[in-house]
Order: sequence, then C-alpha cells, then structure tokens
Amino acid sequence: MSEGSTADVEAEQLAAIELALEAVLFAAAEPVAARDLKAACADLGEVDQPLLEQALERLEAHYHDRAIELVRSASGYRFRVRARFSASVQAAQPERPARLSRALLETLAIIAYRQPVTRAEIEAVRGVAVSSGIMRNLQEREWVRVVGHKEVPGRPALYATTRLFLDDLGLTRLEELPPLEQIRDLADVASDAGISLAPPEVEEEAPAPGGSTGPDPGGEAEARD
Amino acid sequence: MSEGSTADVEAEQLAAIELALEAVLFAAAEPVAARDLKAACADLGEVDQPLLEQALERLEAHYHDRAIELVRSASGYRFRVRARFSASVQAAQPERPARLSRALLETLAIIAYRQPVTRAEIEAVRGVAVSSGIMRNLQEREWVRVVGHKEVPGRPALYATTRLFLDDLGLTRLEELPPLEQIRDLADVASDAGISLAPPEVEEEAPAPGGSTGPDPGGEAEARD
Amino acid sequence: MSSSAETEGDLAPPEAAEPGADGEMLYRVHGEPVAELPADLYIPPDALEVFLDSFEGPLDLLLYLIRRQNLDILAIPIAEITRQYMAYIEVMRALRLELAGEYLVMAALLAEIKSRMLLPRPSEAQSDDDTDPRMALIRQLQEYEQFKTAAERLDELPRMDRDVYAAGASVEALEGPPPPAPTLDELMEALAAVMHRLSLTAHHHVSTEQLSVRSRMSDILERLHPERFVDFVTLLMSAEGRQGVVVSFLAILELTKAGLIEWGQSEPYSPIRLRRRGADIHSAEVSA
Repeated sequence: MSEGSTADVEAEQLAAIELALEAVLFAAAEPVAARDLKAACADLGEVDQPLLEQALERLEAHYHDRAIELVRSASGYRFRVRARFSASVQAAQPERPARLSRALLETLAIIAYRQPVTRAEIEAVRGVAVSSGIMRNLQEREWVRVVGHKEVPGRPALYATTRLFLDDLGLTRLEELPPLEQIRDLADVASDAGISLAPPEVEEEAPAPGGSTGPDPGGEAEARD
Repeated sequence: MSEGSTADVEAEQLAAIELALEAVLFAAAEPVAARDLKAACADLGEVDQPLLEQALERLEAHYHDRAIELVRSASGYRFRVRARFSASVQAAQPERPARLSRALLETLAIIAYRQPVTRAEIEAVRGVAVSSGIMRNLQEREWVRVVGHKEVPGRPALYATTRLFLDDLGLTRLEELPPLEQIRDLADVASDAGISLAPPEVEEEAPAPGGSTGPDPGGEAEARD
Repeated sequence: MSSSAETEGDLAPPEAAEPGADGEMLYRVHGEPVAELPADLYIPPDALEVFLDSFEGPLDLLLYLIRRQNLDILAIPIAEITRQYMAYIEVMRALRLELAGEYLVMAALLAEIKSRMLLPRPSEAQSDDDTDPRMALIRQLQEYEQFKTAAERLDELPRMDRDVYAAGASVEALEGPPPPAPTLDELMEALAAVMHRLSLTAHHHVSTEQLSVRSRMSDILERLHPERFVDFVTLLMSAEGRQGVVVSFLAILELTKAGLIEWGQSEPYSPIRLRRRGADIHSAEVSA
C-alpha cells in the first residue's frame, strides 16, 4: 500500500515537472538550457538529470502526433513547428525572409568550418575581397562574432560562429554540419591524369567539419553576451 | 458503409485542420484572426466558420490539462501560458536581464519612428529578421500594438507604439522623441569619434565585388511591399 | 595558342572550325566593336552583366569553365582554360563592366602559368615534384570548390524562420516583476546604431517625416474600419486647434499614399468619407 503511494507520488511529481517544463519552453522565445529547466522545477522536489530527461521524454512523446515537436539545439530545448506544417504557417504569414546571397553563404561556410578565421583568410579561400556589408550582416544576425584577434601585424579580428547560428539551423554541435567534401588526394589521381605534382602536404586541415580547429560550441556560452 | 467512410473523411479533415491551426497559432507573434486561420487551411478543403470553430474547440480540449491554453481575444486566437505556471517560468529565467536586448530596442525604435509599419519593413531597415518572439514580447509589454493590416498578400500587421510606451519613457507625446536628424548626427559623431555603436565590427563599405548579388537591405524595402 | 591547346591533348579544340584571326567577326555592343567571342563561348551578350554577377570571383569563373567541359580540376588544360578566361575578361572590359581587380590578377597568373608550361622542363628527377606551375592553382580551386559546395549544403539545411518556425505562447497571463522599461537613452542609442549602419549603405534612406504625423497615422488607422466609412472632417480633430488639423491632414495624406485608406463620396458635394482598405474593397467600389 505504501509502496503504491510512493509510486503515485513519483508519477505525480513527474507529471508536474512535465507541465512546468512545457510552460517554460512555450514562454521562452529562445531555446532553454537544461540548467534553466531544472531551475524551473525548484518547487517540485529534487530534480536531477535523469528525472529531467524522463520528463522531457514524456513531453516529447505527448507531442508525438501533433503539429509541433520538442527539439534540442545548441543552446537547449525548444518547441518548434514540424517542418511538414511550414506551408500552413506560410499561408497565414507569407512574409518570407530574403534569400541569402552566395557571397554571404560562402563566407559563412568558411567561418563555420575554419573558425576562428580572419577576414584575410576568408578572402584567400574565396579569391575575392569580402565586403564589409557581408561581415556586418553575419554579425547582425548574430551568426558570427569576433572571438579575438590574431597576433600578427594589424591584429586582425578572428571570426567564429555563434550558438544562435547552430540554433537557427537546428544543430546542437558544429560537428553536425554536413561534412566538407574530401579534397581528393592529389597523389592518387595525379598519375592517372599524367600530372606530376608536389608531395601531398597539400591540405593540413582535417576534413572533418570543425574537427580540431573548430571551437568547442559549449565554450561559447559565456562569451555570447 | 459509404456513410461510415464519409464520416471518416470528415474526421480526417477535422484532425488535419486542428493540426494546421495548432502550427499557425504557435508560430504567430500575435493573436490570429479567424480569416487568417481559414487561409492557413486552404489546402484542406472547404473550411467554413462552423468547421473552423469545431476544430478550435477540439484544439482547446486537447490542451485542457496542459500548461498552456487556447484563448480568444478581440483580435483573434492565441495560445498562452496558464497563470498558475508564473513561478516556474520566472524561476527558469536565470538572472532577469537588466537591459533589454539590442534587437528588441532597435525594433521598438524603428516602430516608434516609422509607424505604422509592417514586420517586413522593420526587417528591411534592420537588415535582419525580427523574430516572432520579439514582436510578441513588445506587444505583451504593451509598448506596441497592431493598428491595422496592410492590404497586400498575407495582410501583414501594421505596428504602432502605445500610450504605455510613452508613459514608460516619461513622455507625453511621441513628438517629444528627438527628431531623426538629431539621431543621425549622433550616429555621425559616434563614427567620427571612432566609437562603434554596436555591432563592434562596423567598417566602412568596401566596393563589394559581388556587389549586386549581396544582400541589399535598402532595396528590399521597396521590393517587399 | 592553338598549338599549345593541342599539346594539352585532352581537350578537343573547339576552335578547329574557327576562322583565322582576321576573318573573325567583331562583336558590337552599343555600336562599339568588342572582343572576339570563341565559338564555344556562348553567352548572350546582353546577359554578360548578369553573368558576371553570377560569379563570386575568378575562382568561381574558372571552376565554371572547367566544370562546363566536364574536366577534372586535377587536369586543367591550362592553355585552353586561359584562352576562355581571357575571352570573358576581354568582353567584360570592352563592355566596361566593373571588373574587380581579382579577375585581372587571375588573368596574369594564368598567363604566367601558361608561359612557364611552355618552357622546357628541367630534366632533374626532383623537378617532377614541384615544377608543375598548375599545382598551386589546382589546390586553390579544390579548396574553393569545397567551400562552395559547403555553402550550398548550408543553405539547404532547414533554417529557422524560413523553413521551420519556433513555437511559442503568450506570457501575458503570467505574473512577475514588471519588465525593465527602456530608457530614452537606450532607445536613442539603438536607433543611432541602426542609422549608422544605414548611412553605410548609401542608397538607403530613412525619411524624416515628423513624428507627430507618424503617430497620428497610427491613431487614425485604428479609428477606421474596413466596412464602415467615417466622415473625413471628424478625423481632423479640430479640438486640437490648427496644429492638430494640419497634422491630421498630413497623416491622412500619408496613409492614402501608403495605400492604407480609401476615400469615398456618395454623391458630388456630399461629405467626404474615409475607411480602411479592406478585403471587401472590390465589392464596395460603387462608392467611388
């Protein structure tokens, strides 16, 4: 009898946590970090990570057949409209954001995969000057920010992507970006093509996105505001 | 048999409408009028008023035991977090931000000076998207209200500032805000003095090589409406 | 030029059928003779400007030239690609299109590589390693293509507010400490930042209409209905004196200009009336 009631109490606690999380997630304009979710349950007894995750799973399951879904991205958890309902949303508010230019996307890609990177380095890859307008646009979107300065003459700014960039693409980590296409090893192909070539010291960068050169996305938390 | 399947089809349609409404209501920045809700269901067959209301009732019932509720106001329908979750939501906000976000302030300032103005117009001036969260936030603080809809596809809301906005600023009339020319001077002075009004990396415009393909906040203003 | 193209071997020289240099027809744009266009270089001349805009730089243009012929980057036929590249550059310059300096730098580089390849190679064995002058360019092209592809994939990812939407609910019913009010200084600083950015994009212009007018526009708009006309005179708010009338009048003109309101008169000399433009506007045009 007493065992049954303990289970009841636990079930009740779990249900209460689930609802508190629901309230917090819908009230927030941005993804909510796990620690803030725990803080929301302060009055509901001890809430540790497993319990939190259990409640989140229940919440996720509750919306299984609905138009929205609970997703996790870099800064935390958020509800979002399922992609297959985007058309309905657009029918009601068809003001769609402008397309991003190729120049902006290429610049963003270089920053994302090569960060931290200077403007000169971006220009070296693209073969053209990067306009200030593009750098400004990326920073205004809060997709890119200055994380430091390179200790070379002129101390150029070093750019990196932000958590919001990941959030907006629905990613939790930089490593989830689509992998960079492997640069073919010149040595392998060259003989076929009858080309003589330099030893393959070609690409030092690891092909894995963000791999060793990418900053730890978690480390950005503090710096963001 | 055929009657049964007709009923099935109807039940299916109703369920589909319910989910489309759910998507639209969660994505919206402000209450959604019945006509816009109907527009969102354009692909789901004929949706008349009784059918719409039936779907809304189902939606309301679905959230009966949840942390949010579907409410109807003069301007339309919306979801809102139930009052009894105030403490949880508050507890989740780490340290209440002492200052308003830059995006929110800029949006508010543009509305004050350009009212009545649509979200697309604000975005054209700011050069970046304005989130639904910010628009919802500004309206819930009652600094901004919808004064009408522009008669273009999608009927975007026209935003204006409120009495409370003036009160909170300690003004009696909007005209007491500094004239734009003065602010422009302020901006000039700041740039001459090398002070970077955010964002920190403002540099002067370089002749953009990809010039005409680059994002063009100015040009969009006209093109969008 | 054609002889070196042949030595490349892997490119069937399309100019085989081309007449000699003297026999080539001159392209004329705006009556001005411009450069020769090789037979395989098909671009509608009037589309050149658009064409140039569609390239993100010399690397992008080179990649296009290579890909268009299904060639492997690793086996660039330098002579042929250089010839085509130069042809584009010539046409663009002849048309006086603004050509970023990088395009010319690349032209010089290509010319240099080409000339170096024509030189007899040193016979030492080690020469194979690093004397192919194409290598640096090939690496650069590979790297650029890598990021060009990455940019395309990045753009395909579902993006917030374009493909997917955050789900939120109103917090209006919640209780809590009142949010901080903006100070006038904060607001002005935010606006100054916006204006500063705008001043950098020269073509943009924020009109400096009087705030009193903008504010009155909002007020009037709110008082109007799409279904019901309101008497124009009552909107002038004469209680505020001459100043108020002028401001209201200007606001009404602005709203009209913005297409937000429409005017009506049931018959000549009858009171002028206004209403908000609404969806039922078409059915009600009798009032005009």
